[in-house]
Amino acid sequence: MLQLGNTPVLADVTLAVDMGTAIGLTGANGSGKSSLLRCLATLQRPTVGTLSVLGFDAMTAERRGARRYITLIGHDAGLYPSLTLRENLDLVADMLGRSRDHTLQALEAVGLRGAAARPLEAASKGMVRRLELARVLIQQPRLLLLDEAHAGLDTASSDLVDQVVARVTADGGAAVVVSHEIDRLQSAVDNLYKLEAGILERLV
Amino acid sequence: MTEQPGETGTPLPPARTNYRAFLIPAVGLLIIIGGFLLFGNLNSNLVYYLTTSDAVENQSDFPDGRRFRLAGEVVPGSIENLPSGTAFTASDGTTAVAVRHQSDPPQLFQEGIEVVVEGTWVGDVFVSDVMLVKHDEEYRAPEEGNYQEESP
Amino acid sequence: MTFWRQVRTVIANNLRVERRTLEVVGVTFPFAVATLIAFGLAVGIDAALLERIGPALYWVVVLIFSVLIILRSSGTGSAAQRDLMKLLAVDPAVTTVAAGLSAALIMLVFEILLLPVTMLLFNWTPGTWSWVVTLPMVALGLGLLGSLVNTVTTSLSSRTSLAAILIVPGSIPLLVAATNSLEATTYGQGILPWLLLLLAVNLGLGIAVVALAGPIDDL
Amino acid sequence: MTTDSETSTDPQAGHDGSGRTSTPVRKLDGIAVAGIVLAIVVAMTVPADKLQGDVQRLMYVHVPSAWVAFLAFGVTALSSIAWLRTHKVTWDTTAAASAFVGVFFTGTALASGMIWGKPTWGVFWTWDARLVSTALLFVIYLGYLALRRATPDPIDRARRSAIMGIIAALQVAVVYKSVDWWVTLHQQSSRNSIDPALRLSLWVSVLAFTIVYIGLTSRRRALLEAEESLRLRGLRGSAVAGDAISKPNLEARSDG
Repeated sequence: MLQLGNTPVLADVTLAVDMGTAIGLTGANGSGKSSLLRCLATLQRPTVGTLSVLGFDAMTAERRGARRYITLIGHDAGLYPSLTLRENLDLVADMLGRSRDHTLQALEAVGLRGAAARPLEAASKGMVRRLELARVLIQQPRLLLLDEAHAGLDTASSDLVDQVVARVTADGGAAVVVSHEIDRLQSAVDNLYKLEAGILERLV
Repeated sequence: MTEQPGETGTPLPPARTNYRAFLIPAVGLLIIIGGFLLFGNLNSNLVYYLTTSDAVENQSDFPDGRRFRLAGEVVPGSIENLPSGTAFTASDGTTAVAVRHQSDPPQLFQEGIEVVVEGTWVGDVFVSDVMLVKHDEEYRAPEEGNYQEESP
Repeated sequence: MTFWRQVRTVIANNLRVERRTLEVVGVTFPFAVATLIAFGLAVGIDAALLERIGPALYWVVVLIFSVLIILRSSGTGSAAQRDLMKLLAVDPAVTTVAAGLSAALIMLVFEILLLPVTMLLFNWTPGTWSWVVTLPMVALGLGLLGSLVNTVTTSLSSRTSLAAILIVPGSIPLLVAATNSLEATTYGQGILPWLLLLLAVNLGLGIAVVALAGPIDDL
Repeated sequence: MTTDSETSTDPQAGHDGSGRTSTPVRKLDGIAVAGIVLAIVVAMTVPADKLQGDVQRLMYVHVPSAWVAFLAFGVTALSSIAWLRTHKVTWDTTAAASAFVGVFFTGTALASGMIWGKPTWGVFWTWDARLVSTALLFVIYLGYLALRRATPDPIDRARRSAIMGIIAALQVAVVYKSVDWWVTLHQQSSRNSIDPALRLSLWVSVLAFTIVYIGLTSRRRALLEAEESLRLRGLRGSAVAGDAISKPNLEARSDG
């Protein structure tokens, strides 16, 4: 159970994600999808219950061990608007201790090579989402959490999202994808769940 | 909510940074500096006023119009009430300075008490407009029949 | 990647943001100059008085404007930015220390720029060497305090006013030490105790930043 | 692994969950009232200071208020540390209650000090280290209380205010000691230079004020914990967040 302020957000959720698989998550606005993702990302702790992420007990300080293997793509990118796309990715690579050589390759892979020197604040929403997918390629997470994965994206960008999810699961990682486009979601994930009023229900 | 680790094995947690290497010397240094500030007898240097001797000696450093604080004892018998304020002589035991205080002195102002006045030299007279009585730290019960009346 | 290398990377990044946006040098600093001018006009034409209050005004403006520097949009870091850093497994102490140090560096630039302006406007000459020490020490203290205050007010709706009321009274010891070291010189006294006080405050804040970084991150 | 302890109230706390005050707290009220009466009687019967006269009797309000204020902020800081270590709700409420009472007594110390200052120093306010530091103390803890008010989530609030409670104490220590560093007219500690009869009287009032502090703090804490248990009770069976959003009904509006 997770409660924020005075309101319970997630009531009764039992979910297990196998490594190498992706699950889809859908549900009405405010049904607790983002909160569930934040719990899985160890950024929020359920008030009651158990939570184990990648083998780390996320209810205790052990959660820190899981963090570098998790990528969360949420509503807000959390990047620096006045820096260029490339500088933003370089920072991510630096903090992970990875070589900056990966940065350009990743930008190439998501089709942003030409915009590498553009400041983030001058980039469109779709470009920012692609940049975050490039971040996934650099970080190579064991657990990928995608919020509103297809919202506001064109077909090419949406396809890119699905490809990145497939790449993570093919490498043996797990992915949780939140989206309202059920048809698209269904083809991209192994299991599909619906979250309604804080209660999780399996659809497929 | 459970997330099963895969067969790829659990990655090891990154080592937590140990801050003791910073915290222990920092706290130690803080205690030393703190102790020095508290007990290092630095207090005497930190009350900023000039004694009457210093003021007369360094009169050239504080030309007319430059404000400073002057401390001294009110010489008994020197108090003189003026239409606007009071005049008296302040002394630190060696040098006496004539003070013209241009507002009402505080109630505790009396002969023999330590005062700090703030103002400027006007010629050889120190003209002040702020006076603070240095309250001593002694609290005494009055002796029998010797109660000094204080109007509130 | 070691602690200090990560700190250096984040600081370099924060400074690059400031270089790009010029938020402090291009916006906050001119505002501070305008404030000094407004103050002079409000006092009126009393050259002797203005000369005397010059240093006091300088420090008050530094103190009040430090709130703006600490709360500058590129300095506070959004909640999402903090989350990103957490998920890159960056130790919370790295984020807090780096935010404090980069704010301190930017504040030092601000102080150095403002000093000649104050000297010019108020016709005043700082006749001591103590500035060389007090300027960076005050900047460091304000930066560290601001970084702590930023972490406790992150994402609160009333954060701008809250941060101000938490920073300004907390930084008074810095102001006291900075102004009194000037006054001590006037009365021919040593300034060592004031420098020690500055050092003690900075050390205390540094310890607080490092020791509290864990709990700040704790869920 | 359960984390119930974070949100459930401590059964040891001085209330029974219904918001009624428990017996120990009420007993404390009696002791506090008796202590204050005794302190007033003693303060009015011992001779006043030779130099200052009756005005000096303000000391029996001023000094204990200041002492209690520092005590209260010390308790806040220690409870904050305890909360960070244990995450027990009761430490958070103790810190909050103590800071609240501390702000009240800081106000009392300031007011009595200003009233005392007028006849002795000739001014209500002077730029004296002790006055300035006490006024700052007042503002710092008003900020602490503001931070508590501004944070809606209880655990988040406890964490943020615990950190603030510790930093504030750090600053308080510095500001408080400035009385020895800064140009001052306020006397230093007068423990050794005070008449025995006056000293006894001062101790009586310090003791009485301390009991009042304990009484007020535990009442305030009981209130905070009752509020918390009320909140938790209301929580059970209440709607989850998503229920606040219902199906859009544009038809209804266009018809009307």
